[in-house]
Amino acid sequence: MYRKITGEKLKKWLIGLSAQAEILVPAKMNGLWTFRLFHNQELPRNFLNSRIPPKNLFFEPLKALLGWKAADGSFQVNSCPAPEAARVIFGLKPCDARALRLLQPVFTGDYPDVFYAGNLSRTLLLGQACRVQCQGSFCSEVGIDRQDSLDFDAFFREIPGGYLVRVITEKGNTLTGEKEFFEESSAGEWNSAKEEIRGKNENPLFNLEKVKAGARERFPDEDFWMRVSAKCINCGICTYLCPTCHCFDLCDLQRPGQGVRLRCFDSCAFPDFTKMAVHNPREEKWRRYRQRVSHKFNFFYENFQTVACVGCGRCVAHCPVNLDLREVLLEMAR
Amino acid sequence: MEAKPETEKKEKNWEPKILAFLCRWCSYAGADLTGSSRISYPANVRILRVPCSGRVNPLFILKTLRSGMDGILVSGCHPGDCHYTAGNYNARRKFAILSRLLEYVGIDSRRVQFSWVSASEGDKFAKVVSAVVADVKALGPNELFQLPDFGQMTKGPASPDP
Amino acid sequence: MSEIIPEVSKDGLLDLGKKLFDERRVDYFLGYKKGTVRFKTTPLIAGKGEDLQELWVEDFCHANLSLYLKEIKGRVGILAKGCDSRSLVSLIKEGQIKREDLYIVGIPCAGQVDPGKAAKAASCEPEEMEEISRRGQEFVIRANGQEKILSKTQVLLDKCLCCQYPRPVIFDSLLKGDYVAPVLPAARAQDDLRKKSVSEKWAFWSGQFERCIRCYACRNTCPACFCPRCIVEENMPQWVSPLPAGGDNFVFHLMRLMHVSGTCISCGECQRVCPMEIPLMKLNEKMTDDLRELFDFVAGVDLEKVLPFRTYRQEDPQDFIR
Amino acid sequence: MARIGVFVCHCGTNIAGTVDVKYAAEEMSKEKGVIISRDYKYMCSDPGQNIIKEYIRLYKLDRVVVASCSPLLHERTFQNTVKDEGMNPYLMEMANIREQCSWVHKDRAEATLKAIELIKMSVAKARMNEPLFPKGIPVERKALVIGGGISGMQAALDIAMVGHPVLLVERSPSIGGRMAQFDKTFPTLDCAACILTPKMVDVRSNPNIRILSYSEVESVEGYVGNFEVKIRKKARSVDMSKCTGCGECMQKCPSRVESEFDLGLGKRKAIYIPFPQAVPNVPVIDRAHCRYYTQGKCRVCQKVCPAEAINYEQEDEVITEKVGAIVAATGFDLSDPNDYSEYGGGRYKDVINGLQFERMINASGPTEGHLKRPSDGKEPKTIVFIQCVGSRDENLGRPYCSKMCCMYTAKHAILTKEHIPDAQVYVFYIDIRAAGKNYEEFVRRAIEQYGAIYLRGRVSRIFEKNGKLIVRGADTLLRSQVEIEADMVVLATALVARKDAVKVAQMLGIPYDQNQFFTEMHPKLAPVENVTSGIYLTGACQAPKDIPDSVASASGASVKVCALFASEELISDPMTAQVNPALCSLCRTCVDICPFRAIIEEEVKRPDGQIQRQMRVIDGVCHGCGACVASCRPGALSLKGYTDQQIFAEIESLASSF
Repeated sequence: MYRKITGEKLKKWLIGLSAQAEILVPAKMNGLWTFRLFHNQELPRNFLNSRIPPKNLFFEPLKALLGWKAADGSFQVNSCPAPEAARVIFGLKPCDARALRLLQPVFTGDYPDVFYAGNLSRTLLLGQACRVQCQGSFCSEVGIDRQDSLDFDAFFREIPGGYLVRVITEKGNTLTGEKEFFEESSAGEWNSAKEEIRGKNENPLFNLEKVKAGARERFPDEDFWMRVSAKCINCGICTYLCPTCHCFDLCDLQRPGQGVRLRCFDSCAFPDFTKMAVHNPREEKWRRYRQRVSHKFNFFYENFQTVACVGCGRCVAHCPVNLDLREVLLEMAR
Repeated sequence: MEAKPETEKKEKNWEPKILAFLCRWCSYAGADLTGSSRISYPANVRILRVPCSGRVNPLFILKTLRSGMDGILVSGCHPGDCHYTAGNYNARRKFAILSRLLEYVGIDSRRVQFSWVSASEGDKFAKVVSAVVADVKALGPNELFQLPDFGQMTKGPASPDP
Repeated sequence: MSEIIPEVSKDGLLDLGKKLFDERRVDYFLGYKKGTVRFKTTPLIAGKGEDLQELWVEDFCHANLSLYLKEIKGRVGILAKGCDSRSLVSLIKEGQIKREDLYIVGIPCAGQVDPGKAAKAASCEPEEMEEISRRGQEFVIRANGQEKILSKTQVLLDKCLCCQYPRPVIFDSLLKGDYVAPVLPAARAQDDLRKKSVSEKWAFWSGQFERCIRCYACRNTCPACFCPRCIVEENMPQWVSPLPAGGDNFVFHLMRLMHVSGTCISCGECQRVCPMEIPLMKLNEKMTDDLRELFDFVAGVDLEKVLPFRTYRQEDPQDFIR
Repeated sequence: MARIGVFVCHCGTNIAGTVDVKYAAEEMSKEKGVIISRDYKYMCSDPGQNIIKEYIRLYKLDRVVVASCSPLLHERTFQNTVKDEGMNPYLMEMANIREQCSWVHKDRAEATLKAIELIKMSVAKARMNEPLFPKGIPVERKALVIGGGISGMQAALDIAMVGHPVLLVERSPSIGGRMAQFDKTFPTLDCAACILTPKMVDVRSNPNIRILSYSEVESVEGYVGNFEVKIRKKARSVDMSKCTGCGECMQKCPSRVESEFDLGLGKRKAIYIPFPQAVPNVPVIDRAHCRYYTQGKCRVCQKVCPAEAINYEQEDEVITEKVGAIVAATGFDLSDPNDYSEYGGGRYKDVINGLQFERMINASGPTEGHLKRPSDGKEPKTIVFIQCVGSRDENLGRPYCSKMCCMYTAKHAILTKEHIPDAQVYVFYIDIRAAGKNYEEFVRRAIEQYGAIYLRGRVSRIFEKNGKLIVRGADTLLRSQVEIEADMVVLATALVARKDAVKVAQMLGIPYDQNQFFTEMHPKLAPVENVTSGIYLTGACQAPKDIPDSVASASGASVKVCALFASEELISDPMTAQVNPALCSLCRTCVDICPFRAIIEEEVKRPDGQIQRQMRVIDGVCHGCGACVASCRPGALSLKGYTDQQIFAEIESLASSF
């Protein structure tokens, strides 16, 4: 089902929705794009993507899981409630939405995470098509269509004066069904509005199937991993900017009689990530780098039949030493 | 249900919490002399004995601030009097830089103070403590490094727009 | 006696590097090669002469290669801009490397381009910039098919605007070129924050540190951070909690600053790599100015002068002490 | 889990009057790890200590916290208490709730709250305490004395008398030092040689003293009790074992050289002993001036030597010795009179310095005790002495008083009059500093009995006129200009540190002041000790000192050496720093920061056979100040008894309560 809406009406629609839900839209804060509370402002055109992936709105960098109290001999644990309040995020990109879907089986599998599940179910995901290839990105190579996606409730494509909307879920349908704002549109109109991505790669950089095969084959090749990881500086930028990385640490804060258990992000790039009592299986840098790449293209695929990379390019664009994952993948695919 | 937010408690009869790192040869002995001379000073200060002001890692000060202390005093021997000859000189350099950095990031320098108090300056110790307590009282609680409010943390998701 | 400078031309650089390997003077050579994204180079870590083919010295040689000397042991040939050479001096003084193990090739630097800053000045997204090129004393930015003329102050990294050491302070040979600072030191922008009130400073920094994601890139990219294991990650005892929360981030950054104090030469890498674009250099610059003012110390310019926290003077300032 | 006992003392009403001790003890019993908490009237009394002991037994306590008075008062007491029960004394912590609580606060509630928190801090710390054990480090009971002047000799004699071997290293060919150059000594006017020579003989004949003359210390490694010193024995060109000291060689040597000992006023031969009473009485060939060495022929001395002791091929020899203690007695130099161009700056031969005057008036000196003008050999009738030349002069950067000049100038005035009764002596002075036993009386004698004219003021200029020296100055008491026609002028030049004092100081790890004099550990309470353990100071290397002061400090330093040598092992305080090599970055900040040179870098063999460099703190040398620990960025250093964990525990205990 396809609809369309003018820019002016979209704004009004969102203002209307903010009475029932928290609305998050792309906005610049301290010079960086991020998703922030909607303050009835103009929505940005040509928005590329946020620096920090919207994953952080679902799987928070710092989250209290439970609190406990011990007073006068009694002991009481208070679990933190799963989030419920309705929320709308507008302007999500196909890569990040795919990432949210990829993480679903991780957080809703054998050990369900009520917070992730709650955040996902309470949020209306409104996507926005890309028009420019992001720096360092390789989304099409990992199977993402920058102009179309089914990972949202509704997907918006910029056209002069407004947006075309592809309605995907029932929830999306209900909300965009208000005639006051949306007009009906058609598949034809949708398809004809498809445009060329500016700055896109002329040819695919690599073949994903070959990468997957390469990831398995290259795993024991220590020289390869040493070579490709030589310039890595062990920082956590790639993992903390990654829309699919989801390693975390638990930490208790205590005061007499009370305490709280917190979850915070952790990174497999850090030497201490696997430190145990007497041994650290990933003491060397190359092992850690191998772990990160293998997890995305080998282990995750084994477990969930999809690679855990959406090609957003954040790790490539922001690596302090330009250690380019694309080059590594390309070499693995050979 | 939950305890009242800490700020509410603080508004009434709030008393600053101050930790003093005293070198055992001069300032700690000076503080003892304050006692044996029966000179009184405000009870807000808790004393931590160190062998020398040079033992006080500037990071202790950060750690103490983060632990929620409202004020800090570090006191050692007067220049030239260090039992170990140079501990106070070494410390002085570090504190000079830390003090300026703290000021630059917005932590009033009155919150973290330094003094030289000799073993014979019982009266000076009392005066220094009184002055530090008065300064910190004027500044108010160390909201800057508040421990997280556990109650608030466990309630629900934080707003993305603080 | 006039100084004889062993100069090397750009074409000769490759030969020099190969010669160093051939004569077994170095085990590694650290240089730059073309980056895979626009306006970037990437470090080249060569272990043999053949690896040097891609050696590339143009604009965008941002990285301070001395950071790799934490890991790479042995004799190393290294390209160094003026600022990088000061890091080498610092590292020698900190006992991390030996002068005789280094072969330093100084490279001219007319200031490094900060693409993010240029994009902001040209009011476009970094992705939209197609070209940044020098034209005389100015820069031409081509973005979205349009050209814009920007001044050096709008395009170069802030640290380059106050560069006082365009020529390496130590080197074994110099790449031919002009060793002049891009802008006169007087052009250095004053940090207005210093004049503000304590509460305004707090408001500024708590806003900045709130955003820190504790990726530790600032620390890991810093040549002055060379401990085998950082106390930030120590948990027995725990100096600071790993939680990316405001107060802890504050403590982390101040700890980092105290630890690099005296070694930090303001190479600006911490700020350049920060994915959250926290203006960390404001802190380093403040500390650098304080060290100069209080102890007459400038890091990385003098192999002899004792590091500031390893010595003292009886007459050191103490007006802050009661 | 620790089993902690808390004992809260009332101290009569001293504590209990302000602090609710019962409540405090009750509160403490709720703390983690506290097995028993109780109060008592006087914890330090025998019954009080017995309670602690009994409870340790009864409750199997492994930590004790005593909340009472200041640990500066009773820490030792309670350490011994727990030690009696077999507990390591360092597992006992005190909380100071008297001096720092009950005595300084009046409000009972406030004081009680504070007391509780102070005790909580101590409990938190005690939980982290670990047993500490004093360590013994072996002591090589042999001393090195550097400098064979009066101070060094006295130190060597005193140490040797106790029975310890001493190496006495002297740079010049003979021991004796400055005092050997003097004629008479103030204020008794007994002859320097008469009292010095017997001492030199004592040194020579003492079986425990080995004199290494014409030798210099090249390097010092190691630490207290275990120094390894390298000493260069310069080639004497004379075989010491063969030479009989007959002096034949010196008689026949054809080369005449200006004598250093006589400060250029006399001559010596190229093969020489500096002065007749030299010890050892073995000559040295001055190779710079010997004809054999400079021109390749001569060999006169070799020909005449009946003992065949001349050995032109002799080479410098470097010996290595292990010693347990080192006494620095390196003495002083005189300032350069050329500092003052207005006094001729060395141009006028008849302007000499005090030491030259000493040589001149000395019966065995170059003029055989006759005062003669160096320019024409005539007897001077008018002599002007100028004090404070180069001392107390801010312009020269030498603000200090040289201390001896007032006294030796008075002595010179007296000696002048004794030698030339009709001479007239003038003394220009700023102040007379004669604060010593019989010193003031001595100066009065020079003025009153010997008629020396003391003029208070400074000499502005000396110039030559008709073969006389015109001394122009001010008499500030008369407020008038004075001009004296003098035959000779004697400048009391400043005593300064040895030219190579800094080099020696760095070698030995001795701090030095802005005048490059060596700095003692404490100017009052440790005047002969040095921050580097095992190294002691004596004599004028510390500051200008006269003979009695030098001898006294030498004996002081010797007692310190003997105290160190009293047992074969030095028992060290266990509260020292230690290194965790796994965390160390080898940046060597600690080495620079340690005032005691207690941290050394060494190579150790790892289990895999690889050699690894690592830092080590030497227990006996570390004083436990913790400056290195606070400077160690990766936290590789920790100070036993004051670890970061312990301090954090105290801080955190407050954070969680207060």
